[in-house]
Amino acid sequence: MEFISPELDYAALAPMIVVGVAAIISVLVEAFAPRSVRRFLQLVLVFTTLIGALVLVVLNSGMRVLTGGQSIALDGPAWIMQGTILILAILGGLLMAEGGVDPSGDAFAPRASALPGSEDERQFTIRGYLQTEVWPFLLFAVLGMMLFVASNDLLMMFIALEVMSLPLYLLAGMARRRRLLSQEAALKYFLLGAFSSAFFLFGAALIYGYSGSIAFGPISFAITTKAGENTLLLIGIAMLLVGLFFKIGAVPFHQWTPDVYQGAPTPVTGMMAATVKVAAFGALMRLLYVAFGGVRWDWEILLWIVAILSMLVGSIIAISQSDIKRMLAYSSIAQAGFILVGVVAASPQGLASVLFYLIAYGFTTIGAFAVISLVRNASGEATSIRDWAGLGKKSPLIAAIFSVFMLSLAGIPLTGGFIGKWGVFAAGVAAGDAWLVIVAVIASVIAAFFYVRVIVLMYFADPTPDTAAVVIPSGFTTVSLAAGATLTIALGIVPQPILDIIANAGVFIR
Amino acid sequence: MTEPGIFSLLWVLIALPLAGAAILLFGGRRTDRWGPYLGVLTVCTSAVIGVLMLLGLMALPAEERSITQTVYSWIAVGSLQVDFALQLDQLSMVFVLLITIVGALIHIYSLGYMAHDPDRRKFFGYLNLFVAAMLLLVLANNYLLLYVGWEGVGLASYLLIGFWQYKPSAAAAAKKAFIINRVGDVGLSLAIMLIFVTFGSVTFGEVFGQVGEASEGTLTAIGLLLLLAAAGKSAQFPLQAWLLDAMEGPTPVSALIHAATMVTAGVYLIVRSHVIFDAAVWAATAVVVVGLITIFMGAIIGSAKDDIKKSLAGSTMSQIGYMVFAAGLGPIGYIFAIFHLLTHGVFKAGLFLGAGSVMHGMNDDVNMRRYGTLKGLMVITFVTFMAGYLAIIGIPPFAGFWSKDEIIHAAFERNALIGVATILAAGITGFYMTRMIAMTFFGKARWEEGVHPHESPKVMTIPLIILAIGSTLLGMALLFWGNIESWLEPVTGFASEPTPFPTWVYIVVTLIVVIIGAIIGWVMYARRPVPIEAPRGSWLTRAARKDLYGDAVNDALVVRPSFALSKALTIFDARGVDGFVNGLAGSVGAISGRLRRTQTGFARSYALSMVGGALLVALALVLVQS
Amino acid sequence: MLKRPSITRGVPRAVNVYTPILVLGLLAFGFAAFSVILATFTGPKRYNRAKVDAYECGIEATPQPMGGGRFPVKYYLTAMMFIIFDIELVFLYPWAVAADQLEVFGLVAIVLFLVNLAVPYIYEWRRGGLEWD
Amino acid sequence: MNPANYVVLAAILFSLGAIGVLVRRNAIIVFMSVELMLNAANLAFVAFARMNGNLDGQVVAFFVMVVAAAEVVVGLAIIVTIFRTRKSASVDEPNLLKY
Repeated sequence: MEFISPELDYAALAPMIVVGVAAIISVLVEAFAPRSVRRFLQLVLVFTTLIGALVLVVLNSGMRVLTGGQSIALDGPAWIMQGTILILAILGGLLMAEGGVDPSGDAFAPRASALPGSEDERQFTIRGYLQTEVWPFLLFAVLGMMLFVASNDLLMMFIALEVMSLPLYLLAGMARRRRLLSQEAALKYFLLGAFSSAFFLFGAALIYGYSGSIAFGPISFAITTKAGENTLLLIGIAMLLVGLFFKIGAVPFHQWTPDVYQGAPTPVTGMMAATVKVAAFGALMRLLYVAFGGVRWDWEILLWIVAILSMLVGSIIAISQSDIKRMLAYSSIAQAGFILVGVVAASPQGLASVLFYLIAYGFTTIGAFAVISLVRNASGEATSIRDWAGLGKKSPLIAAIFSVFMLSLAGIPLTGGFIGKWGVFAAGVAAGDAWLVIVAVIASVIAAFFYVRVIVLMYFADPTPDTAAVVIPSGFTTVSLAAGATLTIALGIVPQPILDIIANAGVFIR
Repeated sequence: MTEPGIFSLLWVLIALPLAGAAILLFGGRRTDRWGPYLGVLTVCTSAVIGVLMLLGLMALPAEERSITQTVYSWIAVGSLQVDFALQLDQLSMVFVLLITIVGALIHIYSLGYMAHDPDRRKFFGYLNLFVAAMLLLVLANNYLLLYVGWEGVGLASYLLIGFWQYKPSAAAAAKKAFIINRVGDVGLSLAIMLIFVTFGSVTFGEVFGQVGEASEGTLTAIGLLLLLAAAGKSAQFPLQAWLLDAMEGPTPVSALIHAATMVTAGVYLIVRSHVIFDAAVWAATAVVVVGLITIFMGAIIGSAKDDIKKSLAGSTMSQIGYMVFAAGLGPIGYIFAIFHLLTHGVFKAGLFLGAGSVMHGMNDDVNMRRYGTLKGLMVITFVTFMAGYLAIIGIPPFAGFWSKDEIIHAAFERNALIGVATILAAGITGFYMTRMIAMTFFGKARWEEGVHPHESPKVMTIPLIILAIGSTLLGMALLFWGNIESWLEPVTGFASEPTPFPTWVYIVVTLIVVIIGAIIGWVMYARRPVPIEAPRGSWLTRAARKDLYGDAVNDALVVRPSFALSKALTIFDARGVDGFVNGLAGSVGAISGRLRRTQTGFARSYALSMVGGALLVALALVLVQS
Repeated sequence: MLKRPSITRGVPRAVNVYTPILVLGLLAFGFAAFSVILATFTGPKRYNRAKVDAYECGIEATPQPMGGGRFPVKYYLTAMMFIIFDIELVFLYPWAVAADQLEVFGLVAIVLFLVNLAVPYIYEWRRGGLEWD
Repeated sequence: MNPANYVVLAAILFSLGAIGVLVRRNAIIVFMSVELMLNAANLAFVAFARMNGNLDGQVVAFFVMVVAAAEVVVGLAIIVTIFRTRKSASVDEPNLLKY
């Protein structure tokens, strides 16, 4: 048996290589740099890296290559999603870098290892320690996501999944305030996440058993050529989908979402909510279209069910939420359902509309969480919706911006969300899923209730004594908030440039 | 199809008020001083451009009177190709004129009416926003863009209804309007989806071009959904509940949005989609029924309310009922629906502004039982109000006579029974409008002490005068000089059917009925003294005072069952929205309250549901395998 | 190169050999749900610390100083390091097997791998993870 | 013997792992069960590699081992933190986030 060393297209891999190397360097920074300069060095390193990688992605965006022995596919959609992930990661990173909002430092615990409320923690807080390990985590997570959307075989996809998830598990547990909630979120996220990836892996094993290969190309070939018996294949697909549905937070694999969103530090929640959705949907679509396009009729009905469940359960439960972060979590479940409508379409138009939806959703979400991180009271962030009453009078600008995000999520015209919704719905209709679309429209109306309820509360209710106050942030949050708001509106009024870029990207290569 | 000369300014028509709104709303305090005047200026300019375009359009031969201007390609993803394109044809033209001219007058009037309000800058910003959105609605050349305007006018109207937020009733009314309208909007979005499914396009031209290929079932469904949308915006049965509460807003708003323009958007939608309704008989019939029911509901409510604005609101419902009804009659009615819409827009705006002027003089008291014998003290208001009065009850030669008479005639062309019904409704109109002027301008003074009625300033009375002139002449002008029938025919088509009697018979009969109604009203409210405390009145009166139990019915049907559960929705929001809104939201909220308990917080139970889901997924795949 | 045996040898086409897996999954789920539910209804609710210990032998795996003082994480650190540095080296075997065939590429790859492996080690060392006390 | 049996064994191990996650209360045991599931997948990979007569499966197995190790480290870190905070490793005790 002889081995051939894989050929690697270094130019195409450059963005990921950059991020990976930077991640390792930032670990070394943690090791060698004295505490005083760590934060500064890390910030410089992280943002130069992300921007550099983004530039490389843009330069590469013409390439359509399969590299690493077919295990990595860098095609139009991959570039778009990598670019989106990088931009969203930059905005999310800005939120994580915000140090001016919490009187005692940034959003993360001074020492994640110190016992909450213990003497140690008090000391660390007083000395103003910062947990700068969050930056290597961010970089590794981003690397995982970039790999996730580009991975073209099951092994690569599994590795990417883990590289993406492990840092996020840890980040979720590092909140400076409400440590108990934060740690609980981390534990739940980790246990359930590991559980789901076990399913993914076993599914991969079954697929390998069926097709004799882990690469998508051969798998789809096997599906088209092999006659008869394919139970093994279907069970395998099912278990792979469990892993991915978990990541996109689709019903019935959604239950971690509210708890983690609420418990994790708000900047992390924002970053995670935006980027992981992009990455997971990218992987899901590549898997379904490239590897399992041959059995489309089998998984389509399944996606129907999951999409409908997600839309309805998400929108309905969100109505009775009293914590804004939980509400947005359920909203993200519902949004996952809406996006699935576009995925079911399984057409180039569907792919394009999903990509647009993901972009619009990402910016809106980051912006929304940026606002949440600013609305505070004595005990930290005022996440109870009650405390937002009359915010429109106390700080009209922030309230207005938040309203824009809510309207976009609700799909009201002239926001990115509206175009996105119409895109996926139209794709679904074009693919002949009219009934699914009708359910989606109804669900989106239910959803409008709770989005608008926040607006109504902010504007048509009078401030109460315990109405939260808006903290004036430093440049970091301001930039990412402004970017989020501007893009949300711009995508609603002049979406065409983005739509053109997506259209030129074409479809997944095989 | 090109856009020669003046028509290249089509987008400016919308851009001007939009820019005004932007400057006023984001400009902050520094625009307080000159802001309102800017608001007035933008709308007046739009009005001028509108008039120029009318001249330009008249210069063109009839078949070329449809100009499309593609501003830019808005959405183009796969089979969904939508341009941000404006279309000016005879139908849009008349709406543009109505919106800009009436809008301009009401802006001017507001300068006086809102003179003392601290937030007048914001008020004018909202008004400009509304005008922009409404223009977009009527100028859009596809359903999706129309939907944008549709939501826009909605938004503006909620903001303006709730403008005086410190009044809980205002905030509640705004919420109620919003949520009831959402129901209508579902109808519209579903309709657009269905249209897109059926025709693969949402552009008016392309859709209407291929209506023939669609099955009647589909068209009926689309028609009914469009009707639902129209009912929501135009306060037609069964979604009428919000309009009366909407009177919480400042009076100029009631005049502009809730009488002249926005509430007629439903009529526009139906007439614009007439090709669909022509092909779907049942949908058209439904339109007629809804219109007829609303005509009477509105009239009866209008007869019982003592609040002058709510009484006018009732009459608005009733008059829009006439338009919807006419639109349902098909080609014999479309033109007259629009005709009545125009005249009504003018004289009802006049009446509302007149009412506002009266309130202005009476320290914002709205209770007609506290008015009386104002005719001597507010001469201009009185005279202009009389013009509107004669117009709405349809006395020749005033505007309302021509348009309403045409609708009644059209009704007889279709079916004598509904014809008689419309005549009766006209009689009731005569009754409640007479009651209104009798209680307001005649009889004895029943004022609160300390009230010193006085005429309003010029800036308010001049618009009244202009509108009064309109209420007097517009009907004849449109009919004889502007011959609206041949003007609109290319867009809406026109047909006429023979009726058993010559036209003059209907006219005379209608007049007799109206005058009888008016006399009854006069005898009851001008001759006899009007008690300050409202008498118990007949069961009908009592019912009508409660908006004919519009809310109560919803309450009994939906709210009560899910009342306890609807708490779940209104946890933090004590001022829940009344009517079926609570019911609707409540029942969803109920399910929500149950569902959220599934989120137990135990990681292991989450895992269990994941395994369950996994097996579900596996089974689904294996069992349905093809 | 062993020849590929047919998966479905000697099994009639009618029954599918992988249905057992699915059935087994169903059984597992059923059993889990059943036992959890049964336990909630019937089982005696006498929880004590021992019950929830890692090893239900009554002896605490990790002694707890009262009042949440410092806590000996060393064991865990050591354990984790062992796991990482022990298991990562598994990659050396396949490389060793094929080293001669994947000439330079293989060498570079494995060196890079070892460098990557060294990084966390350095981190651990600099942050005092290696000092026993 | 027929390698298909190994697949069945893998399935059994996987199911056992799943049951473990569902019924055990101690975070560390739950976590061990997850690892069991991963290793079941490994076994399946190797068995299939044998059936398919190519090496992919075995390669995957190597990677999975390593990933599992990384997961162990992260997981232990989280569990230890929780354990120190709450003086208990029960997965049912952290139950503040719900509904």
